[in-house]
Amino acid sequence: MIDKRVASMAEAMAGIRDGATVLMAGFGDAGAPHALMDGLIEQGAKELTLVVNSAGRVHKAGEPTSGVARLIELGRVRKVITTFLRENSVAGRLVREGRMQAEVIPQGTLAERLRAAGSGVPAFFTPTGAGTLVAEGKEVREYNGRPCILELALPGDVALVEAWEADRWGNLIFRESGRNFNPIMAMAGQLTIVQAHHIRELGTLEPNRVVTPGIFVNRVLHLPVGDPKLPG
Amino acid sequence: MIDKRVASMAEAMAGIRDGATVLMAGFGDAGAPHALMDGLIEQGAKELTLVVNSAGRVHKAGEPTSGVARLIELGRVRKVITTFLRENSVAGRLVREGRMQAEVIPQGTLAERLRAAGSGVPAFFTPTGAGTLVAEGKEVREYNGRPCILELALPGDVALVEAWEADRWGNLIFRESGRNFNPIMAMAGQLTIVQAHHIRELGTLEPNRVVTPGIFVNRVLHLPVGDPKLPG
Amino acid sequence: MSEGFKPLGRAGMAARVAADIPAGWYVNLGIGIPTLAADFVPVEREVVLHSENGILGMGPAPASDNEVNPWLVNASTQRVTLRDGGSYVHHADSFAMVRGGHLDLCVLGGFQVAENGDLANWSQSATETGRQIGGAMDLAVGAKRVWVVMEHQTKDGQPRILRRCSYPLTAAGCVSRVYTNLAVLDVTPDGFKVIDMVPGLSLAELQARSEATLSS
Amino acid sequence: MSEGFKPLGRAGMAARVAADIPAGWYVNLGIGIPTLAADFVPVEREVVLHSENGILGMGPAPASDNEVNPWLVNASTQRVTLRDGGSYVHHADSFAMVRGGHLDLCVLGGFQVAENGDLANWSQSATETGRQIGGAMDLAVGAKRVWVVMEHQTKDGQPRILRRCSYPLTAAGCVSRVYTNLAVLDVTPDGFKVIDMVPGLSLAELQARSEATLSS
Repeated sequence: MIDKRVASMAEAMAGIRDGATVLMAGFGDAGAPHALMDGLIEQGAKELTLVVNSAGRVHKAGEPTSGVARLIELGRVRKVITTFLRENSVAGRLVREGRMQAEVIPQGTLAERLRAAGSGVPAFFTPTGAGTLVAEGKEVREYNGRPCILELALPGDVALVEAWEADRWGNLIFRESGRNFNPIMAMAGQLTIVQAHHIRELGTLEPNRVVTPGIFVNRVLHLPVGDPKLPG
Repeated sequence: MIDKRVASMAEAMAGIRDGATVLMAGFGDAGAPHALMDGLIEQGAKELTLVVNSAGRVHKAGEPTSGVARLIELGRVRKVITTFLRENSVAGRLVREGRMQAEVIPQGTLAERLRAAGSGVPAFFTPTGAGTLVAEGKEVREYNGRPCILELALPGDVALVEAWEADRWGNLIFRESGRNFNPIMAMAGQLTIVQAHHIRELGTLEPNRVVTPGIFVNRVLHLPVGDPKLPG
Repeated sequence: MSEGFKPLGRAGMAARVAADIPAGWYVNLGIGIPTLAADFVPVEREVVLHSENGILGMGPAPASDNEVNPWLVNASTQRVTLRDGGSYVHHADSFAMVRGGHLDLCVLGGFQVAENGDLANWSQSATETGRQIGGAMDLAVGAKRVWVVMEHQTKDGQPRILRRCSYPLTAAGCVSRVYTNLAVLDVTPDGFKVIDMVPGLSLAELQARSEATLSS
Repeated sequence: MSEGFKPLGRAGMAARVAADIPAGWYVNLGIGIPTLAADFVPVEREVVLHSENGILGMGPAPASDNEVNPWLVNASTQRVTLRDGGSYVHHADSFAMVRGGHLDLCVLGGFQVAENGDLANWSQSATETGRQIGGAMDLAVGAKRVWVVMEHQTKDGQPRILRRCSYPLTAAGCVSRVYTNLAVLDVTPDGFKVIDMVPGLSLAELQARSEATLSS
């Protein structure tokens, strides 16, 4: 019987190695796998390459950071690939000091590189970024009269994903804008780990509504963690 | 008010020009826009490039052909881009006689080229077809230790699409395996025309269930045409 | 106003942009003043708003706490609503709409716009470490039209309407129109053309606040 | 059977393949004998069947007319059912599963397999006009494992187990195992290795029916 449910966070995090590339979904607080990020902090893997829409924000002195920002602050991140770095002053400092690498890329290119990794497309051309700093070192070729740059697929060793509903096959349904990067990171991850608010009986998720079929999912942890919060 | 519904087949077919590239969805009989294909036959455009999974089948002597096969038989097709040509003996003959061109390509490459066209990716590399007849004349480059070939996006001037449910904004929901090429052809078509079994009030299609958002749709014709048939 | 004219405020600029968006368009409104423009599009004028994080048919902020859905945020992570006819997609499908040329219009904030349509709106230095790009480059390249909304000059009086951008580019040659607190300018093959100015402002006064040559 | 052994029929070959598919695998079964293999996987052994036209978790043919859903056909356009846990996707997402390396196994029919793992299964001539490729090239390249099911020889006695394929290739070096009506062969760095034969068949007899050198 296929049963991708795991009983504990330790089981969910098992086998994530130092040096791994970890894809972390979420946009704002919606659809972000916060509990799994905390689990990864606890698990201890280091020298990570993080792929995440935003490098997080550093709060005022004395307030604890969390998630991506906490991993960075703890020095566990070798490199971050992201679209927003500005609000994390610690990350900016680490980059200036040469203690962390940062690759800031367009959000659509990030999404497309992830989808490409999940779909067997090793590289593709795009006009986004052509003629800008993003194009540095990249092959340029003209299509439809516009310069396009060659971008590479961005696979992950691990993907951390948040879903609203899941079943034991790993089928996933998301909530509203909580969908965001979750489906494409699930596709792009070699080991895709899901925190799900609700576990449903197999056969009760309507087949036309399933967004991420279980083929893209390895582990499901049942964690009803409540509603997303606003940034504060 | 946005209202993409059209009242007649003539209105649905208006403006399709000689020489157009027409994407035709469907896999087997499920999700194939048969009524729109008949409408296109009636409308008269010629010198067409058809992009369709199967070039159709020619029936026994005396039985009428329809759809793709009929368009080909009528000499209205300059070129067909497809994955199955064998069952259409008329198409094979026209190709041998130099009266029609045929590009037979892998089905996944067809799907990816359509999705690329809808997504602003002008070209991409894929290992599918490398080292085969499909690779002839294409650029080869190695990724992850395997040869890959460069494939181009495949946009259409027109896309003919079948949907189970639609609303006046052009949001679409498909039925089971009737989904197939419909969403990606809708994305790849400059003018996307839909035949829909059911028209629903705006706001009644569940937002998480919409597969093709109306942004990809131009015209919707309400045509409850019954269930798909088996090939016979 | 000793100068004889009154520059638009943020709301005024947003309203001015909104007035030009016709019914039926698919539109992405960038962070900042562009987002405000949504409030000035009357509900009965059906404009379909896109948000990069997978929303098509976005509605206004919730009218009351009862309407708040914490799972529904826009690209600025503000809580929003969904209109009838709206739908959700994942990030790659959302950017397929952007990059595939399906948006009729994108309205972006800007630092600088040049007379060749170049836009700089994401970074003020090529060596900055704390960069952010977000969806700006995809939107600038992908939308059928790009309008920019910005103050006509920087806070210390430097021009933003330039012959060539000095900041790192977001995209080359993408802008078709600029809305500032002083004027509306079209980017044409012959450079900037003024199509509207705030009452009381002369072309000469506008030119004095611009580096690029303006025509009318 | 004067030869002292009994070749497998189509059902026998399908059953032989099915016996080797473990629970939990994601599997695409190609047109022909591979499709038959589904009937020999017991329901309680959860194998998730993929169909190129957008079905994951495909079930068997409808048991009765009441169960027929004309909107649910497999890649051979036969009417099928959906298992609990099954779902539908569009063609690009379906081939993302294939091309992205997510299928554990694809079972394909074949014309020829070579000792270097090359497969020819789509055309018998480079100049054929009535070609069809379908999903074969994508599956052959994309799946983690490719098994081929075919008669050991052609109808007129020509070998299909070859040193090099003479027909146009479907994909190079993709096959890991071949199931024929006479034997099961693994493709190894040292060429074909026989891992099973029908009762009564000797390796010498199998070799006589093969062009490539076989080892045991």
